[in-house]
Amino acid sequence: MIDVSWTVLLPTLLATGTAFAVLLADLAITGPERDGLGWIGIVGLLATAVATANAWGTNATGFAGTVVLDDYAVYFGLLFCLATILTLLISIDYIGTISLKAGGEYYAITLFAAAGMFLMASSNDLIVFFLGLETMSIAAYVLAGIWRPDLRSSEAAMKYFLLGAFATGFLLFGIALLYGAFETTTLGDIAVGVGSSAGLQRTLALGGMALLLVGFGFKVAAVPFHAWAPDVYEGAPTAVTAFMAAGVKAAGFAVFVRIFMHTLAALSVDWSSVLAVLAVLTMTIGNLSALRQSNIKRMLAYSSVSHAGYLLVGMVAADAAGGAAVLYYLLAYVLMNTGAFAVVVAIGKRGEPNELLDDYDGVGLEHPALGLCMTVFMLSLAGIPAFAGFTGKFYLFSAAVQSGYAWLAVVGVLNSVVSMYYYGGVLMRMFMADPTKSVQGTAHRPYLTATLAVTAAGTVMLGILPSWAYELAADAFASLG
Amino acid sequence: MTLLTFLPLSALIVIFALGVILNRHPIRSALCLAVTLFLLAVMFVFLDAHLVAALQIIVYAGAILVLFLFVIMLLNLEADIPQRRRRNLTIAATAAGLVFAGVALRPFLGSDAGLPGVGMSGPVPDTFGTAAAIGQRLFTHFVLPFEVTSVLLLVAVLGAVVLAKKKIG
Amino acid sequence: MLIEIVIILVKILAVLGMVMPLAGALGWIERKGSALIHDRIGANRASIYGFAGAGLVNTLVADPLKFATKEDVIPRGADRLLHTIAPCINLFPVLVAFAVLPFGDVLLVGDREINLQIAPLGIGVMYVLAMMSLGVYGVVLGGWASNNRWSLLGGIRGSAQMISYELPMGLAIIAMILTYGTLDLQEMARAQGELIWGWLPAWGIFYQPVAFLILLVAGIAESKRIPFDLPESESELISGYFTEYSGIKHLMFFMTDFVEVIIVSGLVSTLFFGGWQVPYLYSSGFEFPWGASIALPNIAIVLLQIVSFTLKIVFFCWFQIMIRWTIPRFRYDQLMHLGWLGLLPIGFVNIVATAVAILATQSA
Amino acid sequence: MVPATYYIALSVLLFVIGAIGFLIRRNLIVMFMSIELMLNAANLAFVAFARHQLSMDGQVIVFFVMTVAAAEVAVGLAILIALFRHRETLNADEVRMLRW
Repeated sequence: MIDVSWTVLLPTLLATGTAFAVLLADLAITGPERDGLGWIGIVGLLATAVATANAWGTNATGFAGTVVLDDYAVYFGLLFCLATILTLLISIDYIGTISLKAGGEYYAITLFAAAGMFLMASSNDLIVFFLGLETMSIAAYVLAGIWRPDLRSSEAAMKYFLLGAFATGFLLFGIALLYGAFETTTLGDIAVGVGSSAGLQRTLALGGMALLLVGFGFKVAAVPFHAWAPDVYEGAPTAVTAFMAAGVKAAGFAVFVRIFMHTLAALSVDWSSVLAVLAVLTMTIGNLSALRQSNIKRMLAYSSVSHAGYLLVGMVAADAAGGAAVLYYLLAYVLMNTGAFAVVVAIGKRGEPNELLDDYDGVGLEHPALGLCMTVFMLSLAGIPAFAGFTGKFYLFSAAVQSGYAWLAVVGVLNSVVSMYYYGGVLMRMFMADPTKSVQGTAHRPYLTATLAVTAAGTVMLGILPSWAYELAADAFASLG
Repeated sequence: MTLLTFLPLSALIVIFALGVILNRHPIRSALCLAVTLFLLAVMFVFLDAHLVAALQIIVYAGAILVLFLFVIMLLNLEADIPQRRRRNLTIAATAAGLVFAGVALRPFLGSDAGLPGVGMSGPVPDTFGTAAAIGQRLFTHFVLPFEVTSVLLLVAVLGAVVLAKKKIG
Repeated sequence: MLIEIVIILVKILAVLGMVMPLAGALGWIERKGSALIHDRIGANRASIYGFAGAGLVNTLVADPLKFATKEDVIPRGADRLLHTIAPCINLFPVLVAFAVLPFGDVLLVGDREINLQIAPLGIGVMYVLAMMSLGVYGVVLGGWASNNRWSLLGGIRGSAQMISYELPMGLAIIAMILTYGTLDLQEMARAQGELIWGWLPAWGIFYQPVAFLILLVAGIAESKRIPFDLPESESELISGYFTEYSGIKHLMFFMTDFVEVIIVSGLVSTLFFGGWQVPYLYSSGFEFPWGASIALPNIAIVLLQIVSFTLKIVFFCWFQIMIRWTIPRFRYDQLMHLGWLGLLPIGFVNIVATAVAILATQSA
Repeated sequence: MVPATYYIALSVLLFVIGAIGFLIRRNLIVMFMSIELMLNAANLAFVAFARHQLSMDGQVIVFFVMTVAAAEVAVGLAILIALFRHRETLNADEVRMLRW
């Protein structure tokens, strides 16, 4: 019989419903004042967050076992709510700045992407995951290219789309091989089968795993599959970049971690060494490339690549501590990275994106609040104590050390030291250099101010009081069983 | 399906697939792709997947590829100019791909021993591959993915309109 | 084994033997029909000893001969290979689509039961849809390979139009699949042998009049005939995608148009007008609702069925010709408007209504 | 009977051809077609596995793949057209940011 269990799907349904509400409201609201559309999205996502949080501890499955609402899905559901709400807050001001005409569609597509993310986090079946991923990815391709008057936006969309579809091919073929090996696409059944696989079955399983690894590598922008990230992050509208760097990457990791650290846990001998190499490459190349950038969006793109590397370190540990650390770090990363992009948006103004590092000269002196926020985000991204980034890295690296990957932790720490150079460089420019141009900052931009306040407060709070969030993350990861 | 039909059919599929990536003119590539997809549909028929074969032709050959052709013609694309500096990359990629294919194929060119399932010989139930059997599975076990595709398509339609419409009001 | 192959070959020859001459004859019927509708004397030059009907002979024999002996011109700069295969790609899928149209019930020869359908495919109607969707390639390629702006425009128009109208066509067919509960066209035809209220034949048209209209309109659009002949539109694109064709290749494009008319008629008759069904004719003979009955041998029944199916097809061919000479050509935006904002939503609503009705009758 | 492994071998070959095509071709639309080849390779594997296991799942999954492919094509070609409005080339090297 058809197993319909709406409660398990509640976050996805609420997000989809909100997207529909925005689409319909877009027909009703015709004037130039379209902030209301963003508000519908934010309210809908807040409701989603409440409903999701309410489901903590239920661990229900539904739809013939293809979706689950375990604590892991709830944790990521809340994380996606946070990332999407922050994105929407940034967007309300940003859309005005770039005078985007398709505002209603922008909000709706963002919310559809969020719905895809919720589905990814809840998926307990490779096909459900695949469709959730595609819903999110296709929405993200469109968002990257939505600022049509800008050539760079179209180019970024094209590149993102081609590479994303290429990655989809790998993921799909991996799914095909896993399906062939275990006669099922349900993650739980695959997890059972993996342990006892042998012969041709194991060959197929390993092949499928390798292809999934490539696919996920593309989706989370790990070296050597990262080549698209800087161009796409630079070309896409900044609010969309924030969404891609935070939400989309977190969604990629949500499934990456679930499949590799849970479903294919029995193969961890095979994948952890590969991931260790990938982690080293991703951290190092990401950081070294970031050093040479003169455009802040490109710099943050490479920084985001390197952060994927730190997250991979946690996955290499392949145990509960590593998993919890990844989940925790993703929360910290969403806060500080979205915050950093919010600052980038704040510094840009109509007709002047101000994306070059030169444009940041002296901004901190002219806009102390903005400078203070940027300081918080940069220090946190660099991993300076008392900020979220530090605690996150601490958990990640100690998990690696405990699992016998001390050398990996050392590489990670060295990389953090390297990253201080370019993160610090931004701060130097903002506070030490003489102002060359005046920027608008957060004046008359209430939504950006709110975003910055939330992200900065969150980053500091996680840095000072990390344990409650870490315990949540640990519980969430433990619910994978 | 015996080797006598499988080998020529797969040879044709591979030849036309190579045609897709080697032809200099996008229209010829698209046509080779159309033939590849058609031949794959024939392969599906031999694998007792009649409905899938029909849909392969309707959706892939009949809609997706026509869209490709439509765009190629709309943009009036010309043949590519061969580029010398790409040759090294081409050779490298081809060699790497062949090596990979060689390694990847080795475990497969043999018997099905060890592969879970009933096997290719043996009777196929009458219902296998029929619309009824597919529908049964589609609307029970896969009902959620089925519903998700509707959202997916909506996003795609919305996105395509936003990106390609001449004037956004 | 051998005898089965022979039977299939005979069936194929029989169907082709009906379709090809009919397609040829339609060329003449169209000219005569246009004259009739325009109330003028038309197509009266080709007569033999004053018998105007001989124009039919002319169309069937002299026209093909003329085309076959004309020079085959390939324009300079054209893609020779694609230019040559385009007409074949255009004609072939439409012809093979006939394989699943049942033209009669079961013919008994000795104790052998012959299903009067070339290929009894379980997915029958999907197969027709698949083949019709392939027809667009000929148009696109012919238009592109000719190295002619007007041809290219015709090809682009053709591809957009055919893709657009495949959707409502599919929707209408889905409604019929819901109604009959099968994809097999022979099963669909058999299902229409029943009676509603004891006297009305249970033809699809009485269940699904909306789907009938959608399918007919979409079918005419698929065959690119007036009022949907924008890919050809002689007044602006000369002949559209086949402007640059001559000789036998031109004939193939020309034929395809008429074969498409026939397949649309065949599909409409099979789905909505009982296919080969003759009202009140059953496997043993006529059984009228008022109680009378006439017993008939199998061969007579089969012949009646084949004649019935042929007549239905001819009627719808004539109907399409009438439309052609009655309604002026749509503008391109009107065409797209009709397809996407008219037929498509109606098709969706029709499917939902059908599903609800089926659910209601089943649970009742 | 042809063993299922032969079909998988063929699908691997198709997949590799598609991947190579994506990497060596610079024409955006041909790169896109190479991706379609990869998706179809996966489809062949799904159908072959379904036949081998006599389970319908593989065939059902192919439907989802087709839907995804259709959605991707719609968006991808829309992006292509949007890009083409800016500059009249589809050569990846001439699109500044698309070099890699």
